[in-house]
Amino acid sequence: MSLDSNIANKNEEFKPLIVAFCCNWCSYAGADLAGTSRLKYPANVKIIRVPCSCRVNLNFVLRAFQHGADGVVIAGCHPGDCHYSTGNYHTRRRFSLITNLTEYIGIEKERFKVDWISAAEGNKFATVMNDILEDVYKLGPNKKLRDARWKI
Amino acid sequence: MKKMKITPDKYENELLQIKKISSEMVNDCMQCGKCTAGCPATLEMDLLPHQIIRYLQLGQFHKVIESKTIWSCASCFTCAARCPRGVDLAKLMEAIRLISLRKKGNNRLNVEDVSQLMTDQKMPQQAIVSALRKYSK
Amino acid sequence: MQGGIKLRKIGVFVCWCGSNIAATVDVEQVVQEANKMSGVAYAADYQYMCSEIGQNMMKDAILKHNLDRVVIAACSPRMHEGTFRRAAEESGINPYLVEIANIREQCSWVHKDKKAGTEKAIALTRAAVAKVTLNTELIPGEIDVVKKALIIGGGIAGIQAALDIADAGYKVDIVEKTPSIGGRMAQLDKTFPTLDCSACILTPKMVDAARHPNITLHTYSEVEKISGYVGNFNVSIKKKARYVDMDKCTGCRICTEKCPSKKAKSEFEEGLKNRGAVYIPFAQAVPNVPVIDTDECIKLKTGKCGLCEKLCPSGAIDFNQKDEMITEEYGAIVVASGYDIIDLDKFGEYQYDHPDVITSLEFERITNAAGPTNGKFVRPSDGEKPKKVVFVQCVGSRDKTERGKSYCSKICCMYTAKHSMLIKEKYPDIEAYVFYIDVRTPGKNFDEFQRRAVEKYGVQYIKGMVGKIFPEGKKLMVHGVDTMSGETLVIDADMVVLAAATKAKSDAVDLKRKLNISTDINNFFTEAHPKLRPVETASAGIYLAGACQGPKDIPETVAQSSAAAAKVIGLLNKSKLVNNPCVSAVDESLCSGCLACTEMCPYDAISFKNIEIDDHGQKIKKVVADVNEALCHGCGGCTVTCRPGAIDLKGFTNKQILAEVDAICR
Amino acid sequence: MKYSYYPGCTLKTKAQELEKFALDSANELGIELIEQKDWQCCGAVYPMGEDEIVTKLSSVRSLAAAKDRNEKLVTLCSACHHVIKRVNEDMKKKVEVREKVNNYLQLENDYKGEGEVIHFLEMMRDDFGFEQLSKKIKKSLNGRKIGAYYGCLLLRPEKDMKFDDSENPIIMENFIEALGGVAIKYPYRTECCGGYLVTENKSITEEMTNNIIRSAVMNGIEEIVTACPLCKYNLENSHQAKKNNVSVVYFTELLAESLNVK
Repeated sequence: MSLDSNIANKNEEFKPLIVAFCCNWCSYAGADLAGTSRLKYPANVKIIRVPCSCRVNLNFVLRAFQHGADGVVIAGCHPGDCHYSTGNYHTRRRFSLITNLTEYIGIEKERFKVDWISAAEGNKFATVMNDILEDVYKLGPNKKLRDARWKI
Repeated sequence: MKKMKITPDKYENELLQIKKISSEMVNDCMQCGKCTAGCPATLEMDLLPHQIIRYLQLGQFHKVIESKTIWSCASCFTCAARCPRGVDLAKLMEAIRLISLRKKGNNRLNVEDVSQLMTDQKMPQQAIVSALRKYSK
Repeated sequence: MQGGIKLRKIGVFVCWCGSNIAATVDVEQVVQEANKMSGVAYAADYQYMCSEIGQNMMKDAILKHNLDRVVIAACSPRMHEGTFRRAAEESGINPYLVEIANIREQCSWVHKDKKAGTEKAIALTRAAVAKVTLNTELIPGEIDVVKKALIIGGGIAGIQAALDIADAGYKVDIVEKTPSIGGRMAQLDKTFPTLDCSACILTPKMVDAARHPNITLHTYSEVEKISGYVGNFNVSIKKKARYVDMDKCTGCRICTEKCPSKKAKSEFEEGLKNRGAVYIPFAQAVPNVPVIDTDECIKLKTGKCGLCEKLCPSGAIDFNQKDEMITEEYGAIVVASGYDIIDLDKFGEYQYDHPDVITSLEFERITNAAGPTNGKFVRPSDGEKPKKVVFVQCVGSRDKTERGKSYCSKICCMYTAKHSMLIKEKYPDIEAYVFYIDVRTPGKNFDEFQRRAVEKYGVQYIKGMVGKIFPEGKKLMVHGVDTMSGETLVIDADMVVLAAATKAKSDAVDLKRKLNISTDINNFFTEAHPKLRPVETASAGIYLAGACQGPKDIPETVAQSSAAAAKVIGLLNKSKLVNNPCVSAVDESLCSGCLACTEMCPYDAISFKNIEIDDHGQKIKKVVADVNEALCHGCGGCTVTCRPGAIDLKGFTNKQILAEVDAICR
Repeated sequence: MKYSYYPGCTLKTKAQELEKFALDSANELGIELIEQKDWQCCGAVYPMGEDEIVTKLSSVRSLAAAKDRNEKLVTLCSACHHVIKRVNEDMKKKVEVREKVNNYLQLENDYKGEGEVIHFLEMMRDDFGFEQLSKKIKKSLNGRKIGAYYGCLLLRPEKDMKFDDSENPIIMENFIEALGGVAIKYPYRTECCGGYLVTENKSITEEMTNNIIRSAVMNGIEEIVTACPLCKYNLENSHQAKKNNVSVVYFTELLAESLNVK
C-alpha cells in the first residue's frame, strides 16, 4: 500500500526523514526484495547498510535524531536467524534498554523502532516503513533533540 | 445458453457490501470445489457452493442473489472448516442473505407467520428462533 | 566536517539501468549534484554501468582523472558490488575504495514520484560519497582450503554430489542419519516419466558411492556441531552405536531373521510391515550391515535375550558399543537432507486412519515387487484386490490454512499419473479415478506422460476435490465434485490414495542453526539468489542440493546436486581463499583491557595479550584485546560493546557510518 | 466446583429433560451450577455478519455477568454454546465489535472477552475429568452400543470453538466410555442434520438425517446421544430412525442414568 499520495495531501510542508539501519543479510536484502517486488513506500526512508544489527551504536541513533531525522529504524534478522548467530540478541537487549533513555530525553517512543525483517519479507519491510512514517506524521517533526545549529 | 456478460462495475456496490459484511476475499478461492464436495445440503441447490463464489469472482451478483442455494445453506460451517484457502463460505452466504433480507419488505419469514411453523408440538424453540434470525430482519 | 582529511579525488558514476532507474530518477541531475559534493572530482552517467562498456568507462575515468575513490550509484550492492570492485582493482584502485549507492532496489523501484526519487538518489549518493571519503585500503588475508567436502544426507541428492566431487579427485564424507544411504528414492517403485525401476537406477549409484576410494560413508550418524568458515569447517559427527561391528559383519542376515522382537514398524516400508529390533532397512541397503534399535531390543531393555549375539557366525554383535563422536575438517559442505510428507492427522475427512486409505508413498511400497505385498496390488485391510481406486491430489498442498502448506508440492501430479498407469498396466480391469485441482506437468515429456494416463489407459480425471470419505462396510464412499460439469458425485471405492503434501524435514531448523544458514517460512533452506545463485547459501562454502531447498523431482534434484558439486569442486580447487578484510581492529592506545568484547564475540575471535606502552616516557604494561582476523566474521558487535570505543570495524567504521548519517540528515 | 450456568430458552420448554438430567447429575457429582439471573435468549444462531452488533449483546451480558462472579460460564445446548463462545472470541479479537458492544451495554467495567465459556462436556473432561467420572458411576451403561452425534455447532469453526478435532472428535466417545458404554464411531457423526432448514424445507433435513441414521445403524448403533435439542428433533423425525427404532437421547440422560439419578 502506498502512502505517497495521501501523505502529500496530509501535510505539504512536513517531509519526515526516516533513517533505517539494515543488516546486510536479512533486512537489507528484505529492502531489496521490496524493490524487486515493486512494493511502494515513501521516499523519505533512507537506508544505511550495516553488517549486522548489532553493529548499530546508540551514537548513530542519537546522531540521526540530532541532525534532523524524524524517525529511526533498526532492522535485523529474526531472533534465532542471525547470520552471526547471536548478533540480533545483543541488539534486542541493548535497544530495549536504550528505548527508555531516548524516551527520557524527549524522543517519543513511536519514533524509534527495532524490528526483525528477513530477506524473504519484502512485504514486511514496506509495512514497517509505512507504519513508522504514519506514526511520525501524527507526531510531527522531531524538535526535541534536533540540533538547532544544524538545520533551521 | 446465453453468453454471460462480464461487467465488473455493474454490481460494484453489492460486491463491496458482501466484502464488508463477510470480511472474506472471494479471490482467495481457487475453485477446487472442496466446499461443494463436502456440503451436506446440495440436494436442492440450483447453484453449487463453489459456483456461488465463482459467480461472485465474475461479478455476477444477480445470479447469486436470485439463487435458491443461499436459502438451502444450513450454516453448518463444513465448507469453511475444510477450505484450503481459508475462505469462509458460510460467512459469504450469510452476507448475501443479509443483503437480500435488509431490503424493506424482503423478509422470508414474518413474525405473524411463526405460528404456522408450530404445527408440530415437538419442534424446539431453537428452530423457530433460528428461522426468525435467518429469514427475517 | 572533513577536516584533517586530505582532498580526495572521488569519481561518481550513475547508472540508468535502462529505464529501471532513469524512469524515476533524473540521472543527469544526480550527476550535476554529485559534481558539487565535497571531494568529487568527476561524475558521469551511463545506460548500463555493469556492462563492459560501462566498466571500461569507469576504468578510463579513473586513469584519466587520477581518481582515488569510486562511488557507483546503481543497483543493490548485493548485485554488482563485486563487479565494480574488480573493475576498480583492474585500474589500480584498492577494491575497498568503492562504495555503492543503491538507487534501484531502494529508490527507483519503490517510488513513483520522479522528484522525490531524484532527491533520494542524490541523498543516497551523498551518503556513499561521505562514506567513501573515509574508506581506507583493505587487504584481505589468505586462508588455506581443506581439500575435503562434507555431504549432509545420503539420498540421491547427496550420492550424486558425492560421486561428482569424488570423481574430480577430492575426498568426500557422506553423513546419513538412517542406517543406509538411498533416501526416498530407494523407497520408490518406478520413476516418471520413463517408468524405469527406481532401485535399478539407484542401487548402482549407492554401490559406486560405497566403493569409491574418495568417499567415506558415515551412516547412522548425525552432524552434531559445526564451527569454522569457508575452507575450514570443523564438524563434529555423532556416530550412533549400531551394536554391530561394521568390520566383522558379513551381512548374512541371520540376526535379522531370528530376532524375536518384531513389533517395530519398518520405516522403510512406511509402517506397512514390521521389522526386528536388529534390522537392515531394505534388501539393497548400503552398508549391508544391520543396526540394533535400542528402543526395541529386548537385550538392551531387559538384559535378557541376546539371541543375535549367540547366532552371529562372525561374532559381530557388540552390545557394549557406545555412541562415538568424531571431528573432521572440511573445506565445503553440501546440504542434501531431503524432505518429508506432512502428517495427515488434521485431515480427518480423508479417513487416513482407515487401513485402505494410504499415502502415495505407501502406494509405492505396495506396488513394489520387494515391498510388503511382494508387488501384489491388494488392499491392506483384507488382502483383496481392489476394483476401484481413487487418487486424491493436493492433500495439504496449496492449502493456506494451518492444516496444510501454501505451496504446490510439485511432484504429486506426475507420480499420481504414474500410479494410475501402473495399476492400469497391470490390472486393466481396475477403475482408477483422480481428483485434482489443476494438473501441473511442466517438464520434459511430462505432459505427454500425464495425457497417456487419460488417453491410453482410460484413467478418469475429475477436476474437483473430495469433501469427505465415508467408510461403509468394505467400501469407501468418496464424496466429491466434478466442477466442470457442476455435479456432485459419490464413488464406492475400495482404496484411496492420498497425495500428501511434501514438507521440509522436521529437523531442518535445527540444522539451519548449526550451519548458520537461513530457511524460508516453510523451513526449506534458502538459496543465495532465487535465479542466479540457486545452489549456494548466503554462507560461503555451504551449498544446497535436492528437496531440502524446496519440492523437487529426481531429475531436478540430480541436476542441482551436480551443480552444487561443481561449486564445491571450484572451491576446493583453489589453493588459497581470500578473507573478508572487513574485520574488527583494536586501537591499543584506547583499549582499557576490560575484555567485554571477548565475551560478546560469537566466534571466539577476540582474545587478549599483554603489551608495553610508552606513556610520556613511562613504560606501562597493560592488557589489550586482540582480534584473530581469520576467525572474525565482521559482525561489528564488539564495537558497540567496547566502553572506551577502542574497537572499530574496518569497512564500517564509526566515522564512516556517522558520515553517512550526517549526509543523509543534511 | 462452582460455575455460572446459562440454560437457554429451549431447555426451559421443549428440552427440559436435557437440563434436569444435567442439574441432577451435577448435584450428585458435587458440581454447583448456578443459573444466571435474567439471562436472555442467545439468538440460537451466531450472527456472522461483521456489522451485526445488537444480536451479540445478550451473549455478552451473560459472559460479563459470569466474569464478574469470577466463574466460568457453563452451557448445555450446542446452539447456545456456539453463539456465546463465538461472540466471546469476537470480543477478544475484534476491536470494532468490542467497542460498539461496550458502547451499547454501558457495563460497569468494559467487557473484553476475559471470561470463559465452556460446554458441560468440556467441564466434565477438563475440570472434573472423565477418569474421575468413571469412578463415580453407580450403574454402568454395561456395554450398550452408543453412537455420539456431534453435529456442527460444537465443533466448527475449530479455531473459535476449540472443542475438539472438528473432523475426528473424541470427547463424546470418551464420555460414553467413562459411563461404561461402548462408543461406536461412525463417519456421519459430524455431518449436519439440517438444523433450522426444517422450518423451510423438510425434504432437505429428511435426506440429511436419513444419511446420518443409516450410517449409525450400519455400524451397529442402537442409540444416539446428542447435546442439541434441534439435532435431537431432526434425527428423531427421520424416517430411518423410526424404521430402525433408533432412539436419540441427550448426553445428560445417559449421565443421570449411570449416576442413578434418572
